[in-house]
Amino acid sequence: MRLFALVMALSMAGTALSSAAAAAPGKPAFPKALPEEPIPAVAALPAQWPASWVLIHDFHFNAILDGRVYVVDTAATDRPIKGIVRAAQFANMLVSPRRGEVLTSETFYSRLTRGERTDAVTIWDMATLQPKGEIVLPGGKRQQSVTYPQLFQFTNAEKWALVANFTPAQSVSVLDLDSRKVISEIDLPGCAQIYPTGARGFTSLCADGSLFSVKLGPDGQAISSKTIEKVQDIDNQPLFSTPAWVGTTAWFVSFRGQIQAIDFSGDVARPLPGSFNVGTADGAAPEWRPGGWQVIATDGADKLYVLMSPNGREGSHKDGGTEVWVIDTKTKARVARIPLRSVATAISLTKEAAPRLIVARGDGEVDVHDAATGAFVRSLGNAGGANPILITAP
Amino acid sequence: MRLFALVMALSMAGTALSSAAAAAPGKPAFPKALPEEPIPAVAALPAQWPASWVLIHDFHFNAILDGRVYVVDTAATDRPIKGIVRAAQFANMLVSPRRGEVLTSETFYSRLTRGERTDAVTIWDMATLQPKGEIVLPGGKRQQSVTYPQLFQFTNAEKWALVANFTPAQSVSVLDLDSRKVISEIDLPGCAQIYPTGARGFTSLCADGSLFSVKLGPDGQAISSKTIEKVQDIDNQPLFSTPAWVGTTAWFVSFRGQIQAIDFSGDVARPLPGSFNVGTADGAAPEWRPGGWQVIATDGADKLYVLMSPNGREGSHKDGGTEVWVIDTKTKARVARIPLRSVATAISLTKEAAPRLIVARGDGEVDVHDAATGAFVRSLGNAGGANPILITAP
Amino acid sequence: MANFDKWTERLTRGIARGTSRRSTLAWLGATITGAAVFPVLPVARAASGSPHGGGGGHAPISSGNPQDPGDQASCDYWRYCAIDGFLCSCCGGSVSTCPPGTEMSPITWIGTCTNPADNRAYVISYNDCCGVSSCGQCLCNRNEGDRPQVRPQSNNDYNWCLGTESSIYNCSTAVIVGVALDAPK
Amino acid sequence: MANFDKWTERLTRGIARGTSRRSTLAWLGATITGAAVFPVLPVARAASGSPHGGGGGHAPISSGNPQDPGDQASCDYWRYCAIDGFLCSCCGGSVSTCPPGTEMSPITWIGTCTNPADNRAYVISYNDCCGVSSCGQCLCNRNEGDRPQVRPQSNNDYNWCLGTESSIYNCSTAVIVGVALDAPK
Repeated sequence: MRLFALVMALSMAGTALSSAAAAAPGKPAFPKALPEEPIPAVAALPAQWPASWVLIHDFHFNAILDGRVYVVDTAATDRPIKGIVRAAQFANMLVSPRRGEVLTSETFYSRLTRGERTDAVTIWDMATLQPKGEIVLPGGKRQQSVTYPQLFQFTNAEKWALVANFTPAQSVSVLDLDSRKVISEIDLPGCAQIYPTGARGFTSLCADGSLFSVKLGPDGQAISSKTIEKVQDIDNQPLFSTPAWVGTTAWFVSFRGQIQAIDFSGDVARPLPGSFNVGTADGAAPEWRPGGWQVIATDGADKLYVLMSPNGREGSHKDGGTEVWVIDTKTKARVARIPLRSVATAISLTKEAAPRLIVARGDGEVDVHDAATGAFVRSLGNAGGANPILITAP
Repeated sequence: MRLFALVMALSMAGTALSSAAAAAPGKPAFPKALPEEPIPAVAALPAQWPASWVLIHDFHFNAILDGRVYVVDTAATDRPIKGIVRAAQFANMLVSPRRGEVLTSETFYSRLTRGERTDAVTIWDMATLQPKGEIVLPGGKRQQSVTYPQLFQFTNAEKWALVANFTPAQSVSVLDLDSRKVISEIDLPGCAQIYPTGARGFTSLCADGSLFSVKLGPDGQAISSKTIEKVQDIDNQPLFSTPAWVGTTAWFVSFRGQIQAIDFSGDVARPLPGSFNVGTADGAAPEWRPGGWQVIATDGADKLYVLMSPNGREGSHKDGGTEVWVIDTKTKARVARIPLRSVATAISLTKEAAPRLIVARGDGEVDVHDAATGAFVRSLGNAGGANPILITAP
Repeated sequence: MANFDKWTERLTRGIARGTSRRSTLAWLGATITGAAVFPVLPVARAASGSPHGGGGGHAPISSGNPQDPGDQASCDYWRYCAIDGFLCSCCGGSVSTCPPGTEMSPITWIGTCTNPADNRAYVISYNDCCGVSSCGQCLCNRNEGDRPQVRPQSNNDYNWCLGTESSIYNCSTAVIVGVALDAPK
Repeated sequence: MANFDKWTERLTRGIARGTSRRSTLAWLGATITGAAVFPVLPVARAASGSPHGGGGGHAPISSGNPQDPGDQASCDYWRYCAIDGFLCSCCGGSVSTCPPGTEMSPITWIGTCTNPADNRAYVISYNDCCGVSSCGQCLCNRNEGDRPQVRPQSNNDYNWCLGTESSIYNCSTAVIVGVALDAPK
């Protein structure tokens, strides 16, 4: 009865088909009609993404609980967006070509904005963007922040993931990604951010300007730790928390443009000597300073790229920048200034043979520049969503 | 230990307070500092909202799962937004000053976009906008559409609510709001939309152009029903599904401007004789037709307000309008044309003694006009969110 | 309640083929002018930042086939005559495939659009892609042949993420499922 | 894990009052110029449609008190010197109260802002309002005195919807909780 009624309703709307091969009064130029297309049909991605692809995190201010990560081909002249991965409620994202997985660390409520809270890491297949599984994080303590990369990191050769917690008590959860379990939790009072350190461990930045390195045992518990004093002056020369990574060396820049490298290859973090400044230039009021959310990038070799604001002063560190300065870490000299098309929030370089500089602008547009010459190559439109704030080159 | 560490961390940041009463080197004009303000502090609304208040539904295209309803004071010269009520995932909203409640009919997933589905009606207190309770709707069949008012309606003197289902099988669930239970479900093959009818019942529009009226018994089951044939010509002269209500009489307008009143006061819907057209005017190409999402409103007496597009043709019915035409239902004549400031999607009138015409524009801005003169009074900015598509005057 | 969800998987083509109400088709045909520039819902215009919706800095997407002309990232593309939503062409899919990570709805609404190259009227199925939140790119709304919700398969206001694991809407495709019997002149 | 959530309810005032690191305060004071027009994060500018964020057609909101001057719907208002988020003044609340339907977070970050009328440096607590999704109105981001996340209560990047029933963020207030000991010149 119900079935019949619906068929009736549909038929009343009167859509009629002939075979696609039937003669139609078309132009002679096209004797055959366009073929029927299959339903359902869902696109897939290559298991190994090309080096021109990046992940752009859309914080989505107007619906923070519905953040996303856009998979973007920066070489595309059309269709730059390859897919979208959910990144709900101040999420963090990790990608592992080795595992063939994208991981998101998220928070959910049973009634969208209220009800029961569930924190979970979801594991997405890089080829299908379908979920393969999840690891529920108990206790409702996952740190929620405007997204920083160093709140969710791998260690132990990408077999484990580390999740920052903040209630505001600070700790780090250790997740075994293969068994899909939380295996331990390391208390981290007074420290924040996670920098993978050594074969199995991490380092955090602490409130007094020190570093704190933790070595983990095979069960995920801390087996040793060490404080490295006076690495940064948080009052006057704080480091942006997000560095540019060259292997296990992280290149940090401070609010006032001081470059500091830290070697995380051993069990204990080791600040490298030879800190230097990105320098100055005319045309600023009062001065040039790094500004934005993701302000430093690298070509994987000797060049650093720093997003610079001409309105540098106290409080300008998130204002975004209008130029990218290219610094040679060998000579500690600025080798180029790249003018951007608009104020930008985040920069990154692709890992292509000839890297591209990817620029997420404050107005949401994403621009591609040639990293070697600085020349503008193309715009990707709003391929990073409403509020692109972080760019990850897998 | 943990406690100590956090206190230490906080103290290192160095925020110091004196009493607000302490002497400070302020200007002599202000010998005392501004007083401390209480924490926590949450605003409340009047239990009975002023007649200038409306509810504006933000469909939120860029995050449909995070739709909202804005409570808006259209008389406010500042602070037009009074609060926000969640309206998740193609939600519908009902308001009852008599009950002191706003009701939302929504859908949730346990992992935001995936996982277990829960459909539920949430009951919100009009004075606090806090949830008072919910009624879970089993079966995952709640109709999800771009929001129409007639998918969620009261009957039985606001003791019951009716929820449209679509899987695409069509039915109506009957909810007892006081016992917070689903008490029955009425199959409705081939029909859509819900118009409260008589003391306890409803009418729907059916695919062949007929109406179908259902009378409900005290247990929520159908005790009688009746088909009213040939009320509308859906091919050529379909009615917009959302009418303007004057008591139990609903004034519908068709895609081509034909006005049709239907009396829903008895157990069976009764189309009223005297259908007429809103008329024509110059300056259109090819012609003036109603256009938008909520295109007809009333002053509660003899005047209808119809949102008109100058680009009227097949397919223009959702394009929005640039003028509001005022029609006197007694004389069946157009008595005024109100030019709008921008293309609009939805119109409604407040229930004030001197009603205001509220206009939700395509660019998201909300304008207030004097309903009697048509004069622009004020803009409320984006007080209806990103995509205001429905305005409800409680 | 009868279990419709499984049954609906067979609807899209099955029902469409099994019916032949030529009068409606003729009416549809008469109102379609595939080569024209169509206005879109104001919200689509505003959201896209383009007077016709769908723009927003998107480079044109061509089929490469002269018999299937136009920009598949534009609301004006001929197949989109009754579309309502985000174009999958801009979201990681194409005009006829869903983006990775989504599931294509097996049931949907149907439009009849004229291909300006071969002048044939094609039946277009606007299958939604589901399980990922609003794509946010290339929002379009065109309503040639759209009718109120009493005619479900002629109405683009329904969330057609039905019969899918999740009803969360991501974007809409425009799939050729056949040529209309009574091709409009 | 120790149960911090209850304890944190006492933090906002308690900790702030119990400490007296004047050097930091002095540094804060030196950098505050309450009367200037502050730039905001580009996303705030873009989202608000105004060069300084927070505009978007919002009529000015005045306290009516000459000792508390400025537009509370504008990012430039003196109390907002370290705010990050939607202004509750535009969302159904006020500069110091949360909108109906939300819950005010008991713990938050602290800024020190100079009132241009009385030239005092006030300690401002930016309590978030929680349990309702992003308000979407008057997005502002100012960072005078903002420090990295290693200093939690000087960092506005955290979601401070902590210790509340829901951690969903709606908007931010700017509540006067005292006058700084070392008022800047």
